[in-house]
Amino acid sequence: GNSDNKSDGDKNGTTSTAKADAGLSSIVNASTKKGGTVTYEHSSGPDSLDPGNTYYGWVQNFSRLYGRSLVSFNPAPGKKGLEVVPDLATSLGKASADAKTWTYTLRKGVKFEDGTEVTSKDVKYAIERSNFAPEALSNGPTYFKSYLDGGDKYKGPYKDKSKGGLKSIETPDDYTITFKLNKPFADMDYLAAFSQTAPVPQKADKGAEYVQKIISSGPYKFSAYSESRGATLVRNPEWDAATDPIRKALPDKIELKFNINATTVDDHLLNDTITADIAGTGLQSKTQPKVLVKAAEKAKTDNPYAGATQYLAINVNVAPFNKPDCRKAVQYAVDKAGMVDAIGGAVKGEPATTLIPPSVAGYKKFDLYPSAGNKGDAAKSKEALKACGKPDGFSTVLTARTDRPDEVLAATQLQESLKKVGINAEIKTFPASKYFTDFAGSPEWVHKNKAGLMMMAWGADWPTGYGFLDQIVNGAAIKPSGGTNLMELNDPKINKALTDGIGTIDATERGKIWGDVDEMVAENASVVPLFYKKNLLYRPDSATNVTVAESYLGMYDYVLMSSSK
Amino acid sequence: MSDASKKFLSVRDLRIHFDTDDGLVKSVDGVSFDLEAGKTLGIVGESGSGKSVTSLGIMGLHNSERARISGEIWLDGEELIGAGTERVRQLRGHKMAMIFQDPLSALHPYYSIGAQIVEAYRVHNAVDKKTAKKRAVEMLDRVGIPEPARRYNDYPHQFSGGMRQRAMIAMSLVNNPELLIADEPTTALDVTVQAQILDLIRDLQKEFHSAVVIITHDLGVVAEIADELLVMYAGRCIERGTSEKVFYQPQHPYTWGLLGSMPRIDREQTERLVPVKGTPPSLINVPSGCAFNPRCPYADVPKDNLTRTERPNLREITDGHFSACHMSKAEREKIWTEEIAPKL
Amino acid sequence: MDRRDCAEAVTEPILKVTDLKKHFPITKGVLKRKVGAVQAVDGLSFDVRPGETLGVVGESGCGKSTMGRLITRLLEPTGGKVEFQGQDITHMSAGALRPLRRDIQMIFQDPYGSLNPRHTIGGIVSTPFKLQGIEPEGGVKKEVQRLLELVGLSPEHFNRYPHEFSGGQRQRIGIARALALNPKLVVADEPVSALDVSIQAQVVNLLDDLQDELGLTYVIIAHDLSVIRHVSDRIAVMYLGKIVELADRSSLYESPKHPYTKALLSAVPVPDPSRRGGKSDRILLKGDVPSPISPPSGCRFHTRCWKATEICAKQDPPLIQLGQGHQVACHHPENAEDQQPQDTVLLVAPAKAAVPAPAKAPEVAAEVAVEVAEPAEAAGDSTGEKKP
Amino acid sequence: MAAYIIRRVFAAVLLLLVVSAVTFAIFFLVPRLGGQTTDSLAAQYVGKGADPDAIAAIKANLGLDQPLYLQYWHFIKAIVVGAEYNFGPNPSVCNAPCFGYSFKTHVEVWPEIVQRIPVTLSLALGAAFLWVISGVAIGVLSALKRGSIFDRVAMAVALAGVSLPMFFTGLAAMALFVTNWQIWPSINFVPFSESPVEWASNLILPWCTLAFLYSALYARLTRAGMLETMGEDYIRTARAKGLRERKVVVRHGLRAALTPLVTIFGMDFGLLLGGAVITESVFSFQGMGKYAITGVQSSDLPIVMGVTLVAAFFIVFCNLLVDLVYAAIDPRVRLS
Amino acid sequence: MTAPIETTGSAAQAQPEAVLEGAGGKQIEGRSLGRIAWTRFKRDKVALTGAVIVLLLILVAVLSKPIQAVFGLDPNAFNQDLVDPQLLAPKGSFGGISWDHPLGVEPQTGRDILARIIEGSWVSLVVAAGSTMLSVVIGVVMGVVAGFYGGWVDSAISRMMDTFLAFPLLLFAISISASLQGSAFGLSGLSLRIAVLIFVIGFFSWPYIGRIVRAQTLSLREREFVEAARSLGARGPFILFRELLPNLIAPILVYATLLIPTNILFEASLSFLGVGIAPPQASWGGMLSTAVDLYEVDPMFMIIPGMAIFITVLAFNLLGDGLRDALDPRGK
Ligand SMILES: Nc1ncnc2c1ncn2[C@@H]1O[C@H](COP(=O)(O)OP(=O)(O)OP(=O)(O)O)[C@@H](O)[C@H]1O
Ligand SMILES: Nc1ncnc2c1ncn2[C@@H]1O[C@H](COP(=O)(O)OP(=O)(O)OP(=O)(O)O)[C@@H](O)[C@H]1O
Ligand SMILES: [Mg+2]
Ligand SMILES: [Mg+2]
Repeated sequence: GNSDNKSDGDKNGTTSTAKADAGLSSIVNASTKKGGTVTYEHSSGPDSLDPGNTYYGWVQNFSRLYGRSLVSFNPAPGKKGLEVVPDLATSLGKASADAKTWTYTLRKGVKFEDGTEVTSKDVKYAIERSNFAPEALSNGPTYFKSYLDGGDKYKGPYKDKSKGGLKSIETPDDYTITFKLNKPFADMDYLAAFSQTAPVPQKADKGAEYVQKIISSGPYKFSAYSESRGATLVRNPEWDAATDPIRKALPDKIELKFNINATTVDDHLLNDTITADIAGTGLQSKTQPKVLVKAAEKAKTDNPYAGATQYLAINVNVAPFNKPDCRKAVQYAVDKAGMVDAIGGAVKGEPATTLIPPSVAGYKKFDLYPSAGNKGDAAKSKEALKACGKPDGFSTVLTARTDRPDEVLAATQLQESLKKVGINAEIKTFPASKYFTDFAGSPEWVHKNKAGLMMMAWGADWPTGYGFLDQIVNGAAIKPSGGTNLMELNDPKINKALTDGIGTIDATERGKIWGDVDEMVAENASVVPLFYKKNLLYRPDSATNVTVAESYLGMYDYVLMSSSK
Repeated sequence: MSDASKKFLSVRDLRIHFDTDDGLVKSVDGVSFDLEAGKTLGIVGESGSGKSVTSLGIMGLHNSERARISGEIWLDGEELIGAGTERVRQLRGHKMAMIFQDPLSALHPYYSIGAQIVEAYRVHNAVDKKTAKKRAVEMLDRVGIPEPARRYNDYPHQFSGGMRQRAMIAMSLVNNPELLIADEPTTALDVTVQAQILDLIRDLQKEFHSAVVIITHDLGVVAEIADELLVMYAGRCIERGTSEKVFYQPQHPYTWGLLGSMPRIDREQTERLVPVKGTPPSLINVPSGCAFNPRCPYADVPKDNLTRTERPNLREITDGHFSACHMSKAEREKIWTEEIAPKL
Repeated sequence: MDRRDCAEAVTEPILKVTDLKKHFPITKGVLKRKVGAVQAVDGLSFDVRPGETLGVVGESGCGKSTMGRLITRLLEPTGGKVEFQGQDITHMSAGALRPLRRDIQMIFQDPYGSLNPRHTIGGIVSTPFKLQGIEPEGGVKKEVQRLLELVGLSPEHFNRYPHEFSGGQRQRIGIARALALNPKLVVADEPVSALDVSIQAQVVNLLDDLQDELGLTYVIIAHDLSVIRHVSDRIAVMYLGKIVELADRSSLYESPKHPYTKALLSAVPVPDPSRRGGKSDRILLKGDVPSPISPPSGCRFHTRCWKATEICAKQDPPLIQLGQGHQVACHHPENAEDQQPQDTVLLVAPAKAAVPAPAKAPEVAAEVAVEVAEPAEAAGDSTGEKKP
Repeated sequence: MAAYIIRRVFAAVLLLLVVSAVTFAIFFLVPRLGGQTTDSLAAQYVGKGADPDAIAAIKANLGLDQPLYLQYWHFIKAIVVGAEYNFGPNPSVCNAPCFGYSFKTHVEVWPEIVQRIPVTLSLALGAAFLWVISGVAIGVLSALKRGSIFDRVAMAVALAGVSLPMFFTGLAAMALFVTNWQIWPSINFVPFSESPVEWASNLILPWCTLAFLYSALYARLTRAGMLETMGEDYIRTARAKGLRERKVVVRHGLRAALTPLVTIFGMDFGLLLGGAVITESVFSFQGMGKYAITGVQSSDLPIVMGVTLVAAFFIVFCNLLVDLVYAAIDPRVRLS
Repeated sequence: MTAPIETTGSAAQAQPEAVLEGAGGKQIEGRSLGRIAWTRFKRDKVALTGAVIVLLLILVAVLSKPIQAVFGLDPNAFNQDLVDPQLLAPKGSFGGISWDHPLGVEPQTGRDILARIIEGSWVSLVVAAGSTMLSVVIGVVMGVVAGFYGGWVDSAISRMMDTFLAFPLLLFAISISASLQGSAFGLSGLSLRIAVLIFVIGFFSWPYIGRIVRAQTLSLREREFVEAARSLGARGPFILFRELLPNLIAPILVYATLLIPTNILFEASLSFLGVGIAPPQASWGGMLSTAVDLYEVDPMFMIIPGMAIFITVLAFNLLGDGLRDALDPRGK
């Protein structure tokens, strides 16, 4: 299939002839018809709909309807969706040679819903509040804070009332904004694509309560909002299509409902009463068979990568995993195919051989510890065990997150595979909310409890190898508490490669580096990639312009999505 | 049984048995007596001898599923055991009424005294509440409750023991019943209050000319109030007659025992009491023959040892004085005058 | 004839009670504010001589049991003094009392409640030895079996449980327990009132025999005046926490001096049908005993007394000796000279007394009258005193 | 009577204070005794990108570094006069009664609870109606026909009823009626004000599920109570008066047998008002119980505390009500 | 004047019939109330059935590990070959019931349900028994102390019970077990979960038994045998342990037996709500909670743990009801 939306014509409401997975590479049910209501449901709710206070992928995706960031992911099918395109800015960022200074120029004539024009100050303010005011807005990522020069000193707009605010963001005029970084950083455009750069007028900001009355800069604005029930978005008359190359804004209205029973959401999807499950994580296990057994239903599914990899982190400082051979024994012992079955089959995931999933820029295919059908190789594993001096196996601890049933299942399955080669892993589960702060992410705890093996899943904050790897394999990510480098992998070679890579402005070259880093990690054998997560998405007949946004963890693109209803 | 139907109250061979897990309890096993209007019958006997069961049987208050009742009860020419439950219900509280031993538990704790009397009145009289209330207050006044109009609204727990029994009496007499059964009406009361209540019952009986059955284990009380006396032992009547006869010429060893057990207030008594030995029999395994024979000091007196094998029938000794004992009249006379009477 | 006539003057009392008081506080609310007191026992003085039986009678709630529990020190007196064999035990600590417990024993009213249903008879009767740490000659079991035999039970019952016994037998078990330690004083609180007449007589005889055999001293509490007459040498009549009369048996029953005693005695039904119908000399007291929370002023009986005069409402008559071995607390005693002859204004007009006067609620029973039946009138026409 | 009411109300308020203190202690003291630091408590309110600054800021903002008694004091004060939190350019206000302020979602807990009360109330009221009617009726009939086939069957079913986990009954009901037979296509709460018919039809299944357990319980209780009262002396008195059996049963027996049930009912109903946690979870009703579960799942302590306290309030309130009702129906209580 | 000897003799001679079934000189053991209760209980077939099931359950729970070892059951072994990877449903009818897997296998993972039920049984029983024990211990101590000492002690304890009863128990249990996750008090993992559940369930349900024991103690305290012991010089502890406690055992036993099923349900509810026993440890409530997502795929998966809970609770209830009837002092 191809990208442009003219290919399938505009047969609204008619049953599509699209096949399964059509949404992965094309826009399904493409339509240009204006009007209709798009209805989304969610089984719980967001962390926040405030673009400056969210870490949720679907909010990032969805917030583009009411907040225009400097640049944005291209609302297009397939690999094109991974591209960053200008949004509020007229072009992608202009970097200085050292990749430490980045400048964006804003479009003229972009207006907030109240009619005032968006200026670079609003963008600057939005970044300041979202990154530097944790006392109020603590949900979002803080990349700006770590990369901007002097970011660690600035106290945020609520505390620091000095004029000019953060020095390292300069707004020489209303349409120019310049970021001064503390180190070379070539992925700046991805940061600028965060919803955090969507402008917020300072006078309308109420801190944490801004979410109650978000000032839209996009094609839709809030007409109703309730934390528990959801939100209604209607057209923002101040939005001018002429200033916006990426949004079509077809529907008249967008309904978002929270706290709907997960099975009910699925029922609604299958009954075609809603347009999409906005969480974008796919159908419930019990709905899955209903859809998969009927060819007609199956044709309405898309099964994209979720942009995340489930892996097993082997702590290199916990004996006997300080010996690479012991780690290799685990590498060979794991039955990845079985594990995928255990968590619900091929639609839930695909055996992984690399850390970087295929949907992320920089993915390089390789397999250093191959086995037939990805079912593990007990013989090689035993060999490795012998090599590391533990021919009879050993005991260790395997941690997982209590409230992630799939992870616990995977851990249980893993425990069984390890048992076959003589490695006894005792499973300990902990609540996700404390997993990194108190347990797996705290080296002290890990060493004390001899937690050699830790279940871990990682999705990139932005879909590049750096965005994926930096937080989990860089030695800098080892922290006394809350660390995400669970292996305690602190290989100078890897660290250097990451630093060098991110300073490389050429994207292709940069991408290649990430693949190499991935391979270096694999050589170290401290990470066992288990499976690439996948979502089983369902597109009801009424959903039009459906395509999977690889950039947003494999959910549908909500900027494009419209409805025939 | 035209004979029985002529009497005001006539009980003929009443048997009330209960089926229990442990066996058949023969609580009442062939009791007969007559009572004329205006007269008082006293029933005495040990605990468990079947006094209450008899009285409840007359009132038709046994659960028909669990009690096996046979015999005849004639009340004013009407047979009750064969009569339908609805008919008996109509008579209950209207023609025959009952007073119970413990007035606190016999009165409903959640309804005021007045309301309970009114209810009793209105079951049998189609009158409006006001009339019924007037009647209730009148009755409360009649039984000697001070300030009846005010106490009308009080609840049982606000009354003292004596008052409660008065209220109970008021309730049972509200329909002018012709038969009043009082099951140990004074056992829970102090002597001084007992005297008041007995006095009251006596007065009311005179006033309404009703027949009264009074059940007690206090011989003093029956002596005081009863015209006729019935002594029960192990569910059977062992002696019956006028009070005078039974007190002055008792004919059954058990009656002797009762009299001998009783310390008397009216006499200085330095001799030992003459108790009945042993304990009352179980009603499931009633001793064969005369039920009293294991405890009877004279069980061996009759030569043929009938007490062990054959159950003595109630025999008329003198006019209207019956006794169920195998001993001959002469033997009894001898023992009574020589051995028992002097010790009393 | 009298078993104790010689003992009287010689020995000093085994138990001496002086002005004994027990007030139970009435509390209210969370903070347990004291809002009043039940004056259950309010100033008792008497002694008990060795070998005699003191009977205590009175209406329900007059404080008999409380008195019993005070002299056995199951309760701590509010005031007054209890001396046992010359030793002041009024406020003696539980520890100090323990050895004395051997000498004072109790028999209880409820044969069903006074034996622990979970212990065997042997266990129950041997408890005293266990508690007092005594090892009788020949061992506890032997001794217990001897005791069982003593009270007329078979020693084979040693391993049986109370629920297998009848009321009378249980009472015997209770008595065996009380006798285990060879007590000097036995306090029996209504020992026979829960029993049938025939069984009652067995137990009364048993108590009698044991006293003879073991030389026990009894304080027997009962409300049955007939039983009391049968068992006691001296009798104390209580009314609302006070002793109103204390006298030798014959003296009390033959010539009661307190109006209350008189009324009480006359109220007891006599098992003699010849008296039926005639109300003879019966004195009917009106109403119930007033509440011990707010007892009437002066003489506590004045609210029900037909002889009450003004002084009775004001002044509490002391318990004074009137005649040999006869103490009475009354301003206007019967069968003796009037203590307050000058005070003649009756609180209740005799005319009014004849007709049932509308009385107040018993709780307040203030000026409740007494009804004196006129013997003459009652002779033939028992309804005569009612409406003409 | 007035004094009695005042006394009871006073006691109830006191009880609530104690309950709140204990609740507070359990939420804030126990985890700390269990070895948690204030940092890790605070970390729960910081999103995925928790950095030490953010944690420190949150900790200061929530007052987690203050001594516990002070925190408790602020908590109680907030209920009475409201509270302000510093979350941005201008303070966020939590209006009285402030039963907590969710630091995760930045909403006041109280209005959220108020929104959910109708759901829980609908559920509890209807179920209570059902179970009281059916439980009492079955219990009474069983007691009157003791030993009959009806009695045996009813009691067997009742025993099964109290032995079945409520979530299982609920799930089975869902599986059968909704999924299998499609009698209801789906179960969603519809406010009464929107459509009474829809409201009721959507609630039937949850009502029945909830009422099943309680009916069984109440049938057993009623039967036992009824058997006991029907053996009382005053029943014999009522019969001796010549009352018709039906009147004896209803006016005398039932009246006395049901009175103690009032206390139990008050307790059960109060508990339910605080959130029919399981039923709401099974049927995905956004009631108080589900709200609390949501709070638990997202580690949003203020929500959980708020719901717990409000639930405790309901219990105490219902008990108070029961005490008063009891005083009205049992003269012995009223007058002592 | 009759001699006392004679009285003794005559009284002994007139032994009541009821007592003398074993007469004839031989030493007769008395029938204790417990013995009587047991004879009564034996007659109650329904209760006996309950008792047998309970015993079996306890046996299975205690021996769960050996049973698993002997029969080669592994609650955590995956049998993906038995599960249709697309449908997630077990292959074969009735949830994949077969000789190897008599109760079928779990959908999606193919774990043996029988093994998981057996594995779950000990968790259920340990938590239920532990929490019952905890609440019985606290409840009995508190109840006895309140009832026996009375006064302000009683008021204080009674108020405390009121307070506890005013807690929304389930909410509380949920939030406490949610807030004590990971590790606390030096425990972690399964042992922590079990400890927390025992604590939460047991600690908040003691007032129920406390009230009963208090009321019983209050009424027992008024019984004359206590007075009798005191009049013999018995001290508090003697009265408490020798006189009162033996009489309290029956109601405590009955209540404890009836509390266990409640606690089993409670544990299952908590596991169902996701705050109880955490997977991979098998627990009945946890299995049901997984089944919620899969009951359309495989209804058996919901029915079996549901039935396991139901039968267990029912058996305990039957046993408790039977015990109550048998131990009822008013019993026929
Ligand atoms: N409903 C019943 N079922 C079985 N047995 C019963 C029933 N009612 C009474 N009995 C038995 O019948 C016997 C006689 O009882 P009843 O109440 O008539 O004795 P009583 O003479 O009134 O004794 P008391 O003086 O103690 O009142 C007792 O042994 C009692 O246990
Ligand atoms: N522990 C107590 N607390 C409060 N009041 C008490 C207590 N014990 C007894 N009383 C009260 O003291 C008064 C006397 O009681 P006591 O038991 O001594 O009377 P009694 O003469 O033995 O009566 P009865 O004949 O009914 O046994 C009664 O009013 C009673 O209510
Ligand atoms: Mg009787
Ligand atoms: Mg007494």
